[in-house]
Amino acid sequence: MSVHVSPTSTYVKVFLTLILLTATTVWVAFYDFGILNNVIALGIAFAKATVVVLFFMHVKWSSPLIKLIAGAGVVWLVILILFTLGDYLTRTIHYTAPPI
Amino acid sequence: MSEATSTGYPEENYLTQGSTLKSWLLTTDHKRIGVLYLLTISVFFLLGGLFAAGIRLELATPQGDLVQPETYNRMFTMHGILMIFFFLIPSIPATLGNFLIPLQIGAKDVAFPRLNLASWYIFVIGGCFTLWALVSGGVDTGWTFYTPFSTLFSNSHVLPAALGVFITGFSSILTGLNFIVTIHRMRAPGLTWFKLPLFIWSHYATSLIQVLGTPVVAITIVLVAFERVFHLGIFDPSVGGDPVLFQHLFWFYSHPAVYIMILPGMGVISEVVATFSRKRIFGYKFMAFAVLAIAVLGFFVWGHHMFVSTQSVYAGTVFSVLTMLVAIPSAVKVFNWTATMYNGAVSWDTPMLYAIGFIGLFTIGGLTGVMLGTMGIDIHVHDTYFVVAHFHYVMVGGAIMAFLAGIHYWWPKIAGKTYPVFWSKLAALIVFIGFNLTFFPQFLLGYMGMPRRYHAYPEEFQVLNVLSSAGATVLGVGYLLPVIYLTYSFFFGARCAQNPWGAVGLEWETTSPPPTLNFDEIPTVTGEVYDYSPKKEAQVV
Amino acid sequence: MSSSHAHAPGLAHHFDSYEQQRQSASLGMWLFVAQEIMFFGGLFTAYLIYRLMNPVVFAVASSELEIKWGALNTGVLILSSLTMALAVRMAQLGKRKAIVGFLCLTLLLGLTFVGVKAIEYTNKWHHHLVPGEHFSFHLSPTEIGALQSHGIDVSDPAQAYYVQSRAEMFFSLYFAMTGLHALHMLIGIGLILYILRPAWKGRFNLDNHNFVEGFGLYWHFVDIVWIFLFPLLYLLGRHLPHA
Amino acid sequence: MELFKHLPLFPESASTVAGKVDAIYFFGIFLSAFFSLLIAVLVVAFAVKFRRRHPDAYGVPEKTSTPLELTWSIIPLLISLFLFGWGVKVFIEVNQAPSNAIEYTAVGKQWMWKFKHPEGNREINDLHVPMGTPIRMKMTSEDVIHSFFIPAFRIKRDVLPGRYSEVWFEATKPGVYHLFCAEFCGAEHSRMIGSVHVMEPAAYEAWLQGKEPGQTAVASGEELFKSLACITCHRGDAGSRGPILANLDGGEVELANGQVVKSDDAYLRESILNPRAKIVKGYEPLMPSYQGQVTEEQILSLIRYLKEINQKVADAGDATPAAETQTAANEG
Ligand code: HEA
Ligand code: HEA
Ligand code: HEC
Ligand code: CUA
Ligand SMILES: [Cu+2]
Repeated sequence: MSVHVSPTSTYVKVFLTLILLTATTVWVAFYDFGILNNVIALGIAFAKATVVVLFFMHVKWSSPLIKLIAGAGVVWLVILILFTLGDYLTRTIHYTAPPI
Repeated sequence: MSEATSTGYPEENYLTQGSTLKSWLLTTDHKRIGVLYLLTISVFFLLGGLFAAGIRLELATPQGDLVQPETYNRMFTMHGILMIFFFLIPSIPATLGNFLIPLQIGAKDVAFPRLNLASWYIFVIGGCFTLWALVSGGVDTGWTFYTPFSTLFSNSHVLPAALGVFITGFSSILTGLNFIVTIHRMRAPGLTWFKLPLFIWSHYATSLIQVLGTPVVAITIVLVAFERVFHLGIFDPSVGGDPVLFQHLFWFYSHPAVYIMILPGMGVISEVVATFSRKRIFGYKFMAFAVLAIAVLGFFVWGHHMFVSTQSVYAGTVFSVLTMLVAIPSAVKVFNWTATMYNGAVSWDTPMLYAIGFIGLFTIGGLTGVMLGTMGIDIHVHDTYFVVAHFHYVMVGGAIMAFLAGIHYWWPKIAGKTYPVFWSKLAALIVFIGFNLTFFPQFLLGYMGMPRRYHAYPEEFQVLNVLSSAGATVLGVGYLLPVIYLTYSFFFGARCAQNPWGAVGLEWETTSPPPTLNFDEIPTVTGEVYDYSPKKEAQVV
Repeated sequence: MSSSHAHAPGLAHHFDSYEQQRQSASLGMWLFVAQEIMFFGGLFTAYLIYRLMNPVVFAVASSELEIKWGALNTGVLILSSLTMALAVRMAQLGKRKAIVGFLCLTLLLGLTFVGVKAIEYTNKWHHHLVPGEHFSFHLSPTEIGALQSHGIDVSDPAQAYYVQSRAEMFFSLYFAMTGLHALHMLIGIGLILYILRPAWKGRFNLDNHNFVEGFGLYWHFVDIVWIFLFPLLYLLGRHLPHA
Repeated sequence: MELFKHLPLFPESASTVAGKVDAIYFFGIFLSAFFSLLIAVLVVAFAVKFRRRHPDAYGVPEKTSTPLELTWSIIPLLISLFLFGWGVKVFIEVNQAPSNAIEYTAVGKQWMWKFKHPEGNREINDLHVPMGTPIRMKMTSEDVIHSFFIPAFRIKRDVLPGRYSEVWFEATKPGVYHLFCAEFCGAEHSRMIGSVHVMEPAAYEAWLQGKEPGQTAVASGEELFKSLACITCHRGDAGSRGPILANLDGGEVELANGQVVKSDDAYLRESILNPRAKIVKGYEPLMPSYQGQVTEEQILSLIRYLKEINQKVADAGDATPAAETQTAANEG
């Protein structure tokens, strides 16, 4: 039976990292970085999610198949978002509510 | 293999393990669950077919004088919902897939038998919601539930119908999940990926779509329901919502869903063509990768339903070119089936007749799909009968033909009985003729400009509509025949041999019908897949 | 069928070994998680598109949410993920009492989260921020100023309507997304209650702790959803009223 | 290809883009026919030629041929990419209005089309346009999604609430053509049909200047009854959404609240301008108000006409049976 058991200290470290990242994201939200605002907020969220997936959810030690499935979920969501966004970003007739 | 089983009908099999209602309703045996599904989807098919009969009856005359327009709209909506969500999507996977996947990979059951039963119950509950919508007066949004009609304007019973679709969605998701795990984890020793029958490959691809696509339509439908009930403003144009966003979310699932409907059929056809040509499928690996390619590429083309929806032209262009790409693996499949028959030993048994019908009709349906994917053509034929003809060619001419091929092929395995050869061949012929008579005229109607979902139409369209209605009657008879003779066969048919077709594949290594745990002893696989050759009779030890 | 496993406790009849059973369970659970990603994914897509179309109003509307509650709940959930991870660890080690202890902690944290969420919802209700007939979005002078600096003049009735309606859409999405998330939390809480008994009875041992492990995946996933909801709903555009 | 166009199974081509759409369609049909026949012939031929003649016969095992697989992947790929490119070209041509196009507006609503000419004339369901002039239709919807579809022109575009969409055409042949609503929009979707009247430019001018003079009140009332789309709901048969307009010349009308009122000019006027004031028994308050859309003169013509058809129905003697079916249908 090959189950990887992480030491408690790993989990605590992960926990502290997550709290730290949360504090950071709240803190930077009050500053204006222009178009980078969204990038920073989502970047930190992705970092947090990755940490949870790798350590709390043990993907770091899981089989390639599990990694693939976890990745597929994310990739498919990206397909959905990107292609839908592609429509909105390239529309030539603009979204206007005409007075009726 | 134990000797006793090869002589024929075993006295102890999954059918004889209890005959009480309870033994069926609480079973976790994948074979029994497959049979339960077969019964339920047949009911939904007949119901959906009844609505089709209503549609065709109304359209026999141009005036729209048989029923009120509201009634007509409810008829085609219920027809679409029942046929898509409650018949065709579960048809092959939940019946034949459930029955055969564990058998074909040499397992005792699917990975999660109780989840499997739960999926059936979820399906039935979803069906009940839809029936509730039906008896309380029906829905009139079309199966596509387009907003804002469905959220703000329709005064029909959208809520139960939406919940019905939402709930069934989870049955589909869980079935797909179960199959993927089963195929990964439960294969018999020695059964490597490239020894799997194509039926398994196509179910694997289908399951991926079910797991990754269905949740999106589920949440979208819930939003529609909430917008109706709690006045959430998400697609409502008056708060800035965009109905086109609904269409994106809907088709993100519903285009891949058409591959949920056809891929299992392709799997069946591969088995049938191989068995009845007594030949290994030509280009096996290409066939295996083709189903995966269809499943994956199928997620990139949904915008081809929205060319004239005010979607951006650039997005439309990208979706159009990707649509062309998804046609290629389908082409590969069609050519490989044809090549398999070349130099084969082709028998004309009933399943093969259906399979031949499938190849021809699917090709027509698929090619007209490619035409629809061409933006310059779609601008004229979108939402006309050309589209109706296209999708009935792929769904009825394709998927249902495959389903019937599969049922006739594995019937001896499921029931352990034979069915009348003459009647079954006659039915295949009637279905083929009736089908073409019903739906070919619709291509012409579509290009002439007859819009779909029309309860009344200008008089110049009548001749073709009458032809179509006449064809539908023939088709109805064609479908009724198998229902009758298969029911008869199940109870009164003669017992058949364990492997009446001389087919290879693990499912034929056990008795017909199989015992509850499928195999007396889990087989170990050493030979190749589809190893048809006179010398090696049995490659499975 | 290898008869040696015939009486193995907790091993289902159709599996050959605990290992096969465990791997099936974990693959199944991961597929379920992938399914959940897409389930929430539809909502996230809608949110992103609408946010992109109405960035200013969404930013102003989001400043109605109280960061303190959002941040607190983020902390609570992360902590609950820690306790959940430790519960799974104890299951892997087969420590019965520790499993139960950590599960109880997780349960408490989950309840805290839901409680805070309830407070927030009540506040929204009192501020008429629940979409529907009673919805009305009151703008503070700073918010009016922020809108003005982006060219939206609320003294024009048409533009005022624009702001009201887009704000209503923001709150529709807010309730849909947090509501679905809260529903997942409630289901999670229910599941903890459901497994506490078998955990106490020592059903989860070295060979068989799939349920705890699978449930852990679910709990962490729900945590991840919140990790995205928090910045998207509460934080983005926070700088605006100050600009 | 000319040959096909004369078949009765083919739609009229009456716009500059129709030929382009037809051309690519014919190519698509040719392609589909070619491959379908190819596959059908091969499958049937193989089934016959390699028919199993002996119960124990086996097929000849063959190796996979990668070159063959590539051939039948790449050829369809090239063909379909060609089709794609052509399709995009046609699509853009059909969508991109020339810069000199004249702007008309169309508003879709359940279940009628309302048009406005650049000169300010308004029409319902009928659209008069001059031949040889590119026309850009700016469209929006008051309620749900509709779709503006003129088969003879080979154009189609969805019409959405809360936003504008556009379509353009240049008619090439005088005549009357169908205008369909192609997106499902509710009960009367199939009756949201209009007519496009393509006129020679001179005739169009004349039409714009004013309707032909010397029409009787009843005749212009009849024309209005059609052009204002009254006819879509008051078709005079059991299936209509609105009541059969019979017995209106001084007869009695039973209202939904049980009241019985006398049908006179005032009642009829109110029915047109403020239909919700008195709802006829057995009907939904569906009728839109025509306030502001009809002049007083037109109302008079309409009333004259309504009284007239009342006469006709009574004379034909089928008023009563029709009315009975009507009630039967409503109770059922
Ligand atoms: C089983 C179901 C099924 C299947 C398999 C398909 C398969 C395909 N469909 Fe279809 N489709 C539907 C069901 C299905 N469809 C439904 C239900 C709708 C309507 C929904 C609604 O609006 O209600 C629809 C609508 C629809 C549209 C939208 C039309 C419109 O509303 O305007 C389009 C547009 O691109 C399209 C395209 C295609 C294509 C390109 C394929 C391809 O996958 C086909 C590939 C197959 C082949 C190409 C044939 C084999 C190939 C050869 C023999 C080789 C030669 C090939 C070439 C030279 C290219 N389909
Ligand atoms: C699996 C999918 C499936 C199947 C099998 C069918 C089967 C049939 N469909 Fe349908 N169809 C759809 C999926 C399907 N359809 C969808 C998704 C739509 C779009 C809905 C929408 O717009 O929202 C549609 C729409 C649709 C329309 C267009 C309606 C409109 O736009 O106004 C028409 C019109 O002819 C039609 C006809 C038929 C016919 C004649 C059959 C026949 O094949 C049915 C034959 C079966 C039977 C008749 C029942 C069995 C026999 C008996 C019970 C015997 C007694 C009956 C007789 C003797 C007549 N279908
Ligand atoms: C959308 C459908 C619709 C349209 C368009 C419509 N009507 Fe009606 N009409 C109704 C309905 C439904 C009723 C019955 C309910 C009511 O009294 O309002 C009605 C009632 C009437 C009545 C009263 C009939 C009676 O028996 O007392 C008159 C008169 C009438 N309409 C005239 C017209 C005229 C004239 C037009 C066009 C200018 C028109 N309608 C357009 C739906 C419509
Ligand atoms: Cu308007 Cu259909
Ligand atoms: Cu599609």
